[in-house]
Amino acid sequence: MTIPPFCFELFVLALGILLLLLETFSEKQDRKMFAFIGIVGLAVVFLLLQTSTPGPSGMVSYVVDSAAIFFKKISVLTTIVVLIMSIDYANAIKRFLPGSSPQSGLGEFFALPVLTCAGMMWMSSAIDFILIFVSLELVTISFYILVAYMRRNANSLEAGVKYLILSGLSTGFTIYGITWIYGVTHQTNLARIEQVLPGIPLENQPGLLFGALLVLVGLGFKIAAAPFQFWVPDVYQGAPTPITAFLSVGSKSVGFIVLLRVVQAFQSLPAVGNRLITAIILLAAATLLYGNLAALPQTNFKRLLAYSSIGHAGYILIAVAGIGSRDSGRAVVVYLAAYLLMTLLSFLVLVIVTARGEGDDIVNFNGLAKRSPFLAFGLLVAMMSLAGVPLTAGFLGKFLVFKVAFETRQFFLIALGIVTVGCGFYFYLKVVRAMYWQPASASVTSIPVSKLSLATIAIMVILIFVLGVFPQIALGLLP
Amino acid sequence: MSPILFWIFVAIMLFFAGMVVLNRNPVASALSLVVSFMALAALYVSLDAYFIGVIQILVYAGAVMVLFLFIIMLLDLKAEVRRRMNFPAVCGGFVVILLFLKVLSDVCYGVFGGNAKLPPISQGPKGDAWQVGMLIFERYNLALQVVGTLILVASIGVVILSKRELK
Amino acid sequence: MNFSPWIVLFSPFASVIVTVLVTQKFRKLSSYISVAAVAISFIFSLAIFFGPNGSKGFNWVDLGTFRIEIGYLINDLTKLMLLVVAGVGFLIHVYSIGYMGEDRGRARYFSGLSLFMFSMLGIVLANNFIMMFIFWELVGVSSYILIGHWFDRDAPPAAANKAFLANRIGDFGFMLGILLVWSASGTVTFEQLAQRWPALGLSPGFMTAAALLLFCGAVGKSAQFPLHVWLPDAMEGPTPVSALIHAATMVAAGVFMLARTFFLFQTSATALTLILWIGLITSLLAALMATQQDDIKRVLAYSTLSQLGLMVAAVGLSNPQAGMFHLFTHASFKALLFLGAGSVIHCLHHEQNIWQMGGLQKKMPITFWTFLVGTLALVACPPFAGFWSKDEILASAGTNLPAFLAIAIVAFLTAFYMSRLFVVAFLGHPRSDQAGHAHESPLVMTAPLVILAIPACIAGFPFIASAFIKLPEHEGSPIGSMVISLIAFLAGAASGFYLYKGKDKDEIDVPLFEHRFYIDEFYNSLIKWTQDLLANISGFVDRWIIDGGMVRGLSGITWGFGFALRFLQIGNLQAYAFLFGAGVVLLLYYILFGTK
Amino acid sequence: MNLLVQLTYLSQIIGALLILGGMPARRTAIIATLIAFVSALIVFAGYDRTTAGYQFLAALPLVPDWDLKFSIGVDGLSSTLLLLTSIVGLAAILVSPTVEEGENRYYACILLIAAGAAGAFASLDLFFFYAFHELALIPTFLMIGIWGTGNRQSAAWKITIYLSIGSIILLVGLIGLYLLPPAPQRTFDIVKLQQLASSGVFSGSGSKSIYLLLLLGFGILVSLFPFHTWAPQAYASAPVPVAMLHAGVLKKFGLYGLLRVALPLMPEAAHHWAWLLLILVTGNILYVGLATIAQKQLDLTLGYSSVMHMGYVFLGIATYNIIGLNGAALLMLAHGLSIAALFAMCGEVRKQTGTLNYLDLGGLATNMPTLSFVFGLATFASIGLPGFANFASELLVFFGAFKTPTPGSAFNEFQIVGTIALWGVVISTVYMLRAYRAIFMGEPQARWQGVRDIPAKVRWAVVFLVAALLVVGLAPRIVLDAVEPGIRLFVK
Amino acid sequence: MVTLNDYLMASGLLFAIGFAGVLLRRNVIIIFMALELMLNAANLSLIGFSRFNVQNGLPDYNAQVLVFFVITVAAAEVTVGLAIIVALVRARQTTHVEDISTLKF
Repeated sequence: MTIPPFCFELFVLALGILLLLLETFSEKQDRKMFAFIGIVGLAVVFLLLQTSTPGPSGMVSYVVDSAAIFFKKISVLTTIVVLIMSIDYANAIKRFLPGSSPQSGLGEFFALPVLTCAGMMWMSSAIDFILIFVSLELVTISFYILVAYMRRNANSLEAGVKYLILSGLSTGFTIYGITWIYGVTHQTNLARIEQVLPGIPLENQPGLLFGALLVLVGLGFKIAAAPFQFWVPDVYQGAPTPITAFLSVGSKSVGFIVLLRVVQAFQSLPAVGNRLITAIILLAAATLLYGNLAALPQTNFKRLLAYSSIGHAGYILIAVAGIGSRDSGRAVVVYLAAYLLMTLLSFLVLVIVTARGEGDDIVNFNGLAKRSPFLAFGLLVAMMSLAGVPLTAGFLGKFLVFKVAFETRQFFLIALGIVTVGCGFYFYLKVVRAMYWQPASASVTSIPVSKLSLATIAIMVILIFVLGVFPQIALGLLP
Repeated sequence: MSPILFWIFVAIMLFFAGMVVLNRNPVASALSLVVSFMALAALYVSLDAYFIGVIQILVYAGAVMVLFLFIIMLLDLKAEVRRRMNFPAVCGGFVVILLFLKVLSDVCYGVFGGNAKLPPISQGPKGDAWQVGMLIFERYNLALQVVGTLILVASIGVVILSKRELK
Repeated sequence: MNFSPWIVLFSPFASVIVTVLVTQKFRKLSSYISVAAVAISFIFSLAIFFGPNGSKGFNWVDLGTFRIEIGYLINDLTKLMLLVVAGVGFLIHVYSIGYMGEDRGRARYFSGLSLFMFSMLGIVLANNFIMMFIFWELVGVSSYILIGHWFDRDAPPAAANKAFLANRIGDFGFMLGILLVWSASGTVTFEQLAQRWPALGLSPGFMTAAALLLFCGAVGKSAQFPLHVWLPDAMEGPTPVSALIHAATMVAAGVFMLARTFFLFQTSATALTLILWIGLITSLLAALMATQQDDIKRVLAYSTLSQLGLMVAAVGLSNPQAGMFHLFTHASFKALLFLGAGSVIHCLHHEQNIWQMGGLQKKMPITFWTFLVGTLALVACPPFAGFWSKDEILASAGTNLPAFLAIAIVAFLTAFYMSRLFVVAFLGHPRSDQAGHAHESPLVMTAPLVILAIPACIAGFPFIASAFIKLPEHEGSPIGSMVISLIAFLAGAASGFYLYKGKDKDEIDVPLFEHRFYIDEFYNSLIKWTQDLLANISGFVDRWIIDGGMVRGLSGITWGFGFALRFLQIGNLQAYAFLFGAGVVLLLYYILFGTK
Repeated sequence: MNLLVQLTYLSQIIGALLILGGMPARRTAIIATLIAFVSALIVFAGYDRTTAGYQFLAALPLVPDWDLKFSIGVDGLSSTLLLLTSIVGLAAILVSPTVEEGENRYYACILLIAAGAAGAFASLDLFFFYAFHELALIPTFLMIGIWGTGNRQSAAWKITIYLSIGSIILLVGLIGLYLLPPAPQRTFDIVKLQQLASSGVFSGSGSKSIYLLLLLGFGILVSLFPFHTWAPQAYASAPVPVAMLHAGVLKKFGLYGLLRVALPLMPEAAHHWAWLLLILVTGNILYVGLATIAQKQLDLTLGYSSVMHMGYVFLGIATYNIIGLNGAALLMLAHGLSIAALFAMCGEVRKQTGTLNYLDLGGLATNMPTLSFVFGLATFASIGLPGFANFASELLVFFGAFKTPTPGSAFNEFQIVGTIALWGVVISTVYMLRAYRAIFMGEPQARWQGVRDIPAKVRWAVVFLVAALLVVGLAPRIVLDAVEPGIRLFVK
Repeated sequence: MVTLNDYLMASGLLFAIGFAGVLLRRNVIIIFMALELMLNAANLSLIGFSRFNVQNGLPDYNAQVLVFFVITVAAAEVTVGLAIIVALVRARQTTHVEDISTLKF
């Protein structure tokens, strides 16, 4: 028996509503139970997703191809890890929410990511600009709420406002771009657009390109591509850490799947498609440079991860720009899979280390190797993978990206990539230095880690190495 | 609709849009916004999009603007105290906007031969509300569900963010 | 199958291994093992001397087209040299038992001596250039080890370094020469080279270059001008070492090499002329410097330089046999002189200044008489060995008047400074307490003196020498050169006696000679202004320009860019919106209007 | 049989994991490296020298699409280098001092560094060949940073960033190499690539720039002038075992890569860029040599000297003939052993006296007879004296440089650089002998009275290294006969 | 006669005015209003395109569906946005953008 493909979103949606109902109707329950329910439910969805195969969906605006399935898996996995982090982060949430009971607002904090996850899953399958727009907005509005969630925390609110305004701006550009694409092609469906594009007369092509570029701007905002990335460091720093992770992985991933679909559709008209790729190359170059260079003097770990997230968007954009190569989609997918593992791992460790109200500066990681060797090792692996040390998943991603770039002769981007990888080693190893070289300050003691987080860290570390050593597993993600 | 009416409504829309930006009093801005959106609704109607025009007035002029006004009142926002303008920023902003307009007008007047005529339409047996509704509930049913979720999320969010004391 | 050359070669090597690895703790045992090893070498050298000629080897490196052989080449030259090296070596080993008897590092000393014997015999036996070079270098190492034997003082290590470096500089040329010869002929084996070289049809310039570069090796090893500076300093080593390495054998290796590969030099007249004059200049300078030295070993060292210059000059005169003949005789009487000096030093508790000696005639009769024999041989008093060999060189100068004159002057100077040495150090009255309380050395030291005195006396007679070396026939009468030689000897000896008889201090003061023509000072400043300057410049460039400017600079610039980028991130929402808009506009402009 | 090659790196990786898991660190490390050494020795001895080519093969296909395999095997060259790795690895473990804190991490890091080198030498697949080498990067960073001396932080940064940039350039070059043949023939398999080379797919227009990338990438890893400044400082500051492994073994990876990948596949490109390599070699030998003379501390002197000696290997590679390449291969082994021994003893001197400054030291030989003796031997080896492997290999390099197509012709560029390299021998004599004299010779100083001779564990390690140098130096055919057939395959 | 381009230009000007509001005004609420202007500008274009793309004698209602969704979404966004702004004012007593820049660099 196969489950109809669109049911997965509905399962997740139902799960989210279930959590909300539980929140409403149970008074005494420990809210952390809800998180466990969410995790288990999502895990079930993830397992069910394993059975789904590409095939017709029966809807024009919704496809079920292998990329869609992959990105759904990414969304679900990310959400699971975010929920795990949220459990560890619950104390901080409580501290910054006004409530009659210590549990106030926690249920929603666990339920909203699940609903967001549904939005991401819809986005993964959407090939109609209408569906793309609404699911994108579902994700965006959820993030408005989540980012500003700790409303007694000025930083969280500030981040929320910044995200709100800038995201609204980008939404404006996106919808304006969609308008123009529709105006020229008379279609909102990417599959149809791909069909009609070759017949677009020359005089209308600037309009088409204008629209495509504005859509690119909007998506560039989502994936944190320079010069539309300015919100990233501030919002990442201000948001609750699990949400930062969610933004950094989930929001970015689905941004990329939409970008890939749009760019792919436009390839049927080379006059426009190639110029669109030129634009992506420019964005990739700017993003690589900005993300990696601005990270160099960073001293706050969360901001560092924000810049790193920008930098990685640059690498993935290189792969997107190489859409002419057979491995382009694969490179994006593999890179994102690796990125998911290593970024979530970093954030998970960050949440655990800072759970008791310590700051999230790199200095706070001093001597972590002595306080908690396991956490330090986990973060070490994450940093190695982020920096791109071979035999880790991160290296495989970079390897594919460089391969794609070489195949499509993007030598300029390769040269930039070399420089930025060098920079990357510097700032990732700054964290390693803090953990291993520096002595811990006298006041701090060892850090308690819950069994669930421990297991999650262990699994992610193993997965990072497994993907790195057996590339076929990663490549099999997108056959 | 005659071109004269079109231009009048365009002028009203743009003028009050400008007022939104230029007024220093938030209340005046909000009211200007309402006027601008009403002119916009008239333009929708001029394009035979009656349903959307009605929605525009209902949602924007009726709901959103009330919300804006309500919040402005709630927060007791005074007219902005004139602060020293940051001239480089303002100039930069103008340059960016003018350049954007330049691109936009180049694109606008470049496409469709520059003078696409309004094609005649036949009045169908069902109104456009019916047409739009059919599309929404059949073809874009999924999108509608997504929007439903969105509204659910938004309402939870509003509660979380603004309730004085959570239960 | 003839095993004797291998036994000759490897018995000292076995001694090195055993003494280093096993018996380092047992000093006596080590010395006996070492002596036994060299005795074996000597015995088998005798066997070879009376045996047939031949050549044999195995491939040390085999790369198909390129092979390096380790093998021996036995001919008359080898036989003579083997006898000299093993014979003198054996005697000095025996002598060392006495001389180094009390030394803490005795085991190390004998290991070094054995290593030296191994390497020196390797040079002698080598049948190709590379093998010769290998042992050539090893000789340098053992010399380094032995000069620096007393490493816990300041001067010996410095002298050892100097010696090694000077040799390395010579070896640089030597190796380059070998490479040139090989690149031209494709072989390094002496026998093959001797056949191929003249037939290669190389340009004269190339042949001269190759010959001169090879000669560089000899310049270094035989301490010829301008690399002669290390030899006098090398006297910081134990005296038997000076006798063996820095008088009799190692320094003669250069001459031996020239003789061995004379076919390469024959083809270039220019090279020969240059070699002749290098030899003569060395000889003259060294003789002049020797006249003003007060250290008994230094006088002998300069005389060694001077004699080596004569040998090299003999090669330059196309008469390598004469050079070898002088080498042969010189080995015996110079070893004798050094050992005699060593005996004196030993008895005077390491006093080396001749002005602190005197009146040793009675107290050390054996040393006195054998030293006299050595001196007479060196100053070419007929009929001692040196007379014949020096005369042979003088004779081969023949019609080359400048060379002839120079050799004659050297002969005169030799007689002068040796008589000065002898008069001051041995005759007269004791000038210090040590000299007053001196007594004869033990038998183990005097016996080698006596044995060495025998060849110093008789080895020169033509009928004896001809058993060892075949000298070319000269045109014309030998009487002329003999007379000149005799006159030079008499004049020199007489002036020496006259000037220094009964003196308590040196009344002749020639600073130029005493300071060795300031060549060391010149070299020191040369090194300071070339090598050290370049080194400091390189060090500076590396630290501040390549590392500081390029590496740190680039990384600093990168970091600076990163730091500057932070100022875009000023936290103001509106600034972000502006930058966002600017980005959009730039992108639109460039893509819409800038690309096709 | 195939397990043997796997053991050379696996035993160390497993050892590292066990140590991290809590096994007694030093004992486990010694056992792991001993297993690696024995298996490397058996592989080296068991390699059939009568036939050229790769033996002890084993492969695990990973990505059939790209023809990417986890492929292991050795030929003469790699079995030699495996042996070097295991010898130096064992010695490095032996000389490791007692670590107060984090002993497990210390030993695990050393083992990982050694395993990375061994794995790189044993890999016959470009991907893993590259990946294994990088495995050593992070442990090096950690070790220098935590247990280093002197200016350790800056040194650790510099080596790590420099090498990571070098590696990424190399990675790009390798990817380019992979993409050079037409799509159906693409493979990461080094053996197949070498077979492909004869069909001329690597001689296209792109090959020259790809060779340059490889040269640059490998060059940075080997501290090719002017990309050398990371080396001296890093070696000076690194803990002894890291300096030994890095200078002795890991650095050889770049040279090995040139010999294994760049030269056999792209001989035309190698010829085309020979002039550039020669210029840089001159920099390595002459310029760095002179800079070495200017150093005032033993650790820096050794660090610079190791950079300088790389010039000789590069010269051998640049000559591109049998003699020079064999010389380069042998010199890799010889230099690895000698520099490892020197660093081990340098560390001992520092531990005993707390300084390596020439002006402070002097007369140590009186109290450290064994150390100064073995140090002397290693010094002699380092300046290329006969009897040690360095001599034989440098000799071959010189002969390689002077091998000319037309005998007796004027000096060509190889011979000019060869001459400079020959003068480099004099330069190295200058600084090494000066260092030796300044530290060990001269009047014994009162403040070094308490200095004790080399402890047994270090003694065994350095004697082991020096003995290996002597054995190979006396009978270089042990190595050359194994290496030569493989080189002959691609040098016509 | 009114052409499509006139509608497009009108919409473009509205968009630009909205954009200007975002760039020039410092009050977050006004900025937020300006964002609404931008969205509505897009809507105007969409309706214009829809009307000028007549098929079977009918405008293209797909675009109107999109406009419908945009309006809905915008409304939701406004509610959430205003909630955040209210929370911000409660926490910081300001709606001025220059006062909310503690997160930087």
